[in-house]
Amino acid sequence: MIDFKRKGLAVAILATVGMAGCAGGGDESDAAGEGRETIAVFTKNQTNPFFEVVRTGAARGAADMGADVVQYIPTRPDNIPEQMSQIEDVVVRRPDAIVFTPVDTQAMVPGVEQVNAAGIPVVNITDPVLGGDIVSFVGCDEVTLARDTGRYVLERLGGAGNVVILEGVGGSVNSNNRVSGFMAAVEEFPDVTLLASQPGNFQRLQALQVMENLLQTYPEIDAVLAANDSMAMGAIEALEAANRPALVVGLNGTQEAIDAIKAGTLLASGDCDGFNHGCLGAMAAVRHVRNLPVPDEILIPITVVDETNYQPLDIPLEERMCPAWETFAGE
Amino acid sequence: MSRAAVLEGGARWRAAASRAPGVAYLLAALLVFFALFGPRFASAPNLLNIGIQSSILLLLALPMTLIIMAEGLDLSMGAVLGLAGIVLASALVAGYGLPAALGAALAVGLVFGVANGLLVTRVGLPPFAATLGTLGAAQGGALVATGGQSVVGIGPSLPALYASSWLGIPFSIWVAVAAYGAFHVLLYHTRFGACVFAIGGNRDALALAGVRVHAYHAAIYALGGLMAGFAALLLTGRMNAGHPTAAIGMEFDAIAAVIVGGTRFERGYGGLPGTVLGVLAVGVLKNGLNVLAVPSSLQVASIGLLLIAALLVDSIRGRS
Amino acid sequence: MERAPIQEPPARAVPRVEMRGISKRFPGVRALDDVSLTVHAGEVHMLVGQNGAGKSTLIKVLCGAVHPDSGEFRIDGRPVRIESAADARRLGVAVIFQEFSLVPHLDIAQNIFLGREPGSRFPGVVDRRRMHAQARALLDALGMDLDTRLPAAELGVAQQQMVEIAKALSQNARILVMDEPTAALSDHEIDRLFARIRKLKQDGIAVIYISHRLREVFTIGDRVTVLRDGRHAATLESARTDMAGLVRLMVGREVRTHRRRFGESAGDIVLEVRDLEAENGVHGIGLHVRAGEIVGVAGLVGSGRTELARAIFGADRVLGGEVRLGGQRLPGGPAEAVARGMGLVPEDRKESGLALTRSVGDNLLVAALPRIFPNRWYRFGTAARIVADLIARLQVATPSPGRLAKFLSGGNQQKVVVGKWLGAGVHFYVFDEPTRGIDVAAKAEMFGLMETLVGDGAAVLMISSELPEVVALCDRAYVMRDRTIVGELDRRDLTEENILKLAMHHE
Amino acid sequence: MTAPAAWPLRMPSIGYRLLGVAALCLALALATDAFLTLPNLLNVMRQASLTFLIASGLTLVIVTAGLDLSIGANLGLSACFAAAVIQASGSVLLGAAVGLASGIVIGVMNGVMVTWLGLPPFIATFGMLWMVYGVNYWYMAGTTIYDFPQGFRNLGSGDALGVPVPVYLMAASMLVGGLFTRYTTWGHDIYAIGANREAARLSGIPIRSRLMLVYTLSGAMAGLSGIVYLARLNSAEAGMGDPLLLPAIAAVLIGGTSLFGGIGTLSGTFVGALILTLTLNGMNLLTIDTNWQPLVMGVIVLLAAWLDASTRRRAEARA
Repeated sequence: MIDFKRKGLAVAILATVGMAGCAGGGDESDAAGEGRETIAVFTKNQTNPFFEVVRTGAARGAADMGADVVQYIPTRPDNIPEQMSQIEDVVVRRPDAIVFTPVDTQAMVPGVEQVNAAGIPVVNITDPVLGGDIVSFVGCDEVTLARDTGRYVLERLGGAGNVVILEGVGGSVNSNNRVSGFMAAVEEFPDVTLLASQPGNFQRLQALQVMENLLQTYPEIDAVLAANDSMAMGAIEALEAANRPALVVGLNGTQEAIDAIKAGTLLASGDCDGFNHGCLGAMAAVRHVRNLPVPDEILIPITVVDETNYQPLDIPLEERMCPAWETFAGE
Repeated sequence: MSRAAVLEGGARWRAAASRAPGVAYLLAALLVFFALFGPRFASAPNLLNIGIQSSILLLLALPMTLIIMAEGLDLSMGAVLGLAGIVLASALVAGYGLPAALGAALAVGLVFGVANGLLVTRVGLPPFAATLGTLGAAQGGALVATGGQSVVGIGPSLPALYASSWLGIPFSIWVAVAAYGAFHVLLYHTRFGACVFAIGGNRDALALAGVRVHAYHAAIYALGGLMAGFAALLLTGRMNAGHPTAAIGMEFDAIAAVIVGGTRFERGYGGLPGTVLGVLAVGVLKNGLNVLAVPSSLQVASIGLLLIAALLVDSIRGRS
Repeated sequence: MERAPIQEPPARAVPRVEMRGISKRFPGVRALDDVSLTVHAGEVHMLVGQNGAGKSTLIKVLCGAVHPDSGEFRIDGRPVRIESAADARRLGVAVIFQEFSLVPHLDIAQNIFLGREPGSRFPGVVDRRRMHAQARALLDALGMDLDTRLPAAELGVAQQQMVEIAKALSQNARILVMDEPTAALSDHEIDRLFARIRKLKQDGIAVIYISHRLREVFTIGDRVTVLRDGRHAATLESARTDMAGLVRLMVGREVRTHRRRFGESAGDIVLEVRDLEAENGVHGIGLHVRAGEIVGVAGLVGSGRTELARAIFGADRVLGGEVRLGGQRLPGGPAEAVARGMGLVPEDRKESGLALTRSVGDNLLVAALPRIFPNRWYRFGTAARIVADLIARLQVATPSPGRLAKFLSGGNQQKVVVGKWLGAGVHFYVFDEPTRGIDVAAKAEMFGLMETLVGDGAAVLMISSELPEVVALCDRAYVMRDRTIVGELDRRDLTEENILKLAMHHE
Repeated sequence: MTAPAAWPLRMPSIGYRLLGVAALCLALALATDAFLTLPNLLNVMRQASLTFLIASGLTLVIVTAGLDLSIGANLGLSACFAAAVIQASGSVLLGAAVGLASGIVIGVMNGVMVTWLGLPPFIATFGMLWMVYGVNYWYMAGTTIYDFPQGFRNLGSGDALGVPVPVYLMAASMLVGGLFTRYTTWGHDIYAIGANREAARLSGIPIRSRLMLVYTLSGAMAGLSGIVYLARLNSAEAGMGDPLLLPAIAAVLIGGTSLFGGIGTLSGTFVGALILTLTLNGMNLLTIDTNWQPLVMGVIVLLAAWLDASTRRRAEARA
């Protein structure tokens, strides 16, 4: 369970009132000492917990190397023109390097090109951007991630049964990769029937409603393969409400998923640790600035987290430590 | 009846200043604040950035001004922009030239604009409901056509055009300036413009003047659709791709900019300069906060604060 | 008549306009019933009649704004069809409307040339310089010293009226219709206007002139047509008739100016206003009304009558002074005024008197709810009973209480507005132009109703531009000018002449 | 032509709408066996009830010719606050109270802006939407709060006597709302304000306090919906209300409430929510690509608006 060390509601309400007063207070990084590099970190939204993990990892990774981070998140979740604007604004500010998660792998290519033109190094994390020059890509192969997780659940089914797939945002590269990974796993088991593959937009509520409807259509569902943990949790809600047990797997290895694995409601979550994306992304950026070698690609190993191996991930986010650079980026 | 009958030059200026929307003062305050505290905010590249970032929104906000002055609303603009972008990109991918592709995008925009216009004037639907309906149609159309994916591989012609600049000013700013100029002439120097004022201000007077009110009224919406189609040129050029949901919600930003700029839903009150101020105020705010590296959650709240503060200034000044 | 010197004498010449057998029904009203009108070139043809007699409808038919159910038009002897405003304009009809047709945020020149803007070299683009020059010339001809770049929203009522006139004149019309053009004008402005009209006559323009000021029939008119209850009553040569004859024709057989029985001594002071000043411009207002009294407020258009009513009621913000109702000072705001027993029957009932899209029943009860249902619990049985009672008492002609208010005739709508105050148990009424736009019969009912109210001990403040009504109905009257009260006339001095003397400027 | 004793009727063309519901049901029953099953129908009722809960307060706002664009953001913030308090204190009641209170506070702030400050509702509540999201993003900092006691979760996903709990909530709020709008003078005042604000003001209706009430109710219903959604999802995150705004507006419009004010009912909004849910449910059952959903929703909104416009025109032609 996450420990919510928060300032409490009163502060929140006070802050609403005082928002205007502190709007100008964010000028921290320029005041920071000379010689400390500033890394601008771009993530897709402030609603998905995965990216909070990435941001925390990046902050930790940079801090470990004695650098500062500045976070940029579109005010509207996953908004393409807005991330483009933020890139333009950041180019003016000239950080030493950028750690970049594109909101869209295709449409953000001109953004990366703009950063290239300004001569600021870019480390691409999590989702690959399909153009421009990058120092390094830190992430994992999402097709493999989904295939391994899918394989895991289908083996637990004994290689036979009826399954459904909950897709992410229709057409997004994340969703496509993950779904094709699931599909690959399903095809490995001839006795497994894929009943349906429907989009839940990576959202819990939509997955819940889609699952409720699927439960009406199909009297027998043995397993649910969800393209992220939020949707897996939504599916579990629907299954529990209908009293129809099924094996559910998700992807991302979020804290919520780990708690659900501990509680036995979620079978497993394919994890490609977002914390390490952030850590190594920031480290790679700082290393590049310091003229230390950085490989073109750092693939974070994939773990299918289940009730046997969740412990390393089950610590509060703020207590997690970045791995040593050499752990994943050897030699 | 002993009112001052003649306005002298100076008095006209003062009258104009007194009519300036509250957002003008907020914009000035923001500029001063960011210039003082934002590193390199006042540099030429950054000011150009604000222009680039505001240009697409301005292309939507200009016709939205006319639509709102005519006591209407167009919620479909963002979705139509998205769909037109898909069409533009797909046409380029299919190997058509840029003019043909732009023509197709404009045609898509026009079709939706005309549909909005007819639904409002002929079928008599409330503009909010009519354009909410076409919003769904355009957005659904874009999603179905692409399966939610980006349309890529549009070739070099549009990106090259978008990246070009003249006299050191980027293409998109020239487009925005030209669009403003065109709309300025249209609203203040043509019969069409007088009709826009009259449709909101005194529709009966227009009808009695023998003008075909419905046609002009529908034309305002058609213009809105057309501009949404045209804005696809900039959006697609900016992303080097077409994306079905890239412009979702932009209509609300445009409406907010227009209202903050002093245009009102009643009596044909409003104008284009205020809309420019409204668009710029939001653009400057977002840019300045990025330059200051203010946390995103605070940026989100600041946008709301700006909108409400601008209206509040108007409301207080309106009372005194 | 330079244009037709070789033709037969004017009387038998082909008329410029002929309207024959025009009929028009609106929901609940027969607005025009077989009306004919013939106007010659170079003639000023007066059109008179009471409110609701059909004058405005006839004009709207002529200019294409209203389609008649039957009837035909001829212009210069040729049968024509007028289906739209554009048709009318093409045929040379220009109209100065009573309800202003100006667009608030366009300037004077744009308003004058709305829909006919002079073009420039570029298609669709207006030649503004030429437009303003032409507008300037038109205003100069009317002796108006206004900047043509001023938006209409910033003009006073008289100025708006003059712009309307300039707009009509600019159309080089062959048939010019003026609907009460002098209602808001000062003597000086009226003189200039009449000079202009005489010039138009010489140019062979046919002028149709609607007026409530019967004197104008003799100062400017050649012939006069009287309408009554939507029917043609008579057409006469101005020189061969007199004021009394016209009034007789307008009113009907009996010259029945409504006469109240006066005499009962008035009761206690119900309303007392001291030194009232409001945001809408009225200032220095002092007046009082006693129980059992009908007190009039007269003045020209723009003198601040409606503003006074709104200030007393608290509808517009009060800046200073006090309003006392039944001895207690009102805290301001309509809600408090109503709670203390004051009701306003506003001038523009469609804008602020009624909810047109709600039923008659809902409208009748809207103000009465706190009184009828003090515990806030709405009982439909009680509501239906009270509504039925009010409809019967006021004789509202409606097929059911569920009828939407917009489908009622003007008179019945006005009854509903009054009815909502009856239900609310109000004892002080402000009537602002209670007879505007309603027919003669409804008018008489309205007067009867007001008498009943004061007979039952209520007090009434009646604002009216119809001087005969003020004279006939009021115990006393206050006269307004420039947004303040300039005099009080008691029963003995209450004549139209005295009112006008106070109301007009005498510079 | 005349409808005796029908004069407080404020809902246009309910008959046609119910016909639409019936037609949808019939089509779906023919198209798929899965539709006409008790669990599925209950399922539809549950989803429609939730949509109704959000849209109910909005209905009243729109009846006054106003608008509240902040309900989605409000729902999210209320859910997050409620979630945090439940987790911190272990008290569901306290959490629900805080969630409801936060909804009410936002509603009151909207009301103050619209009435006392005289700001146009569209932009005032749009600005509020941004402010609420800002606070929520800051407060949640990208995290999710999850895992609540089963008793609380039943509020959203449980059944009682075989019927989903949200259906009871919907029925209760419809009953209370119906009584409020139909059988109290406040309700009648609200319709009067929407039909003609100036006339209502000059009839002595205290406009500001009535509008305050309506915006507060809208905020309260958003807060309540937040709690129910929290229970249903068993988790809270900052963006959870975002996808719920447009469907709520659509449900109100499909239900026949006029944006010009003065016309509309809560039962209409429920029918609107039902039509919306049935359509989406049917599309899911028939496994139609979800990309079609916005288009289909748009067409339904247009159809409903057209229905109202044409019935109104016919009524006027008859008069």
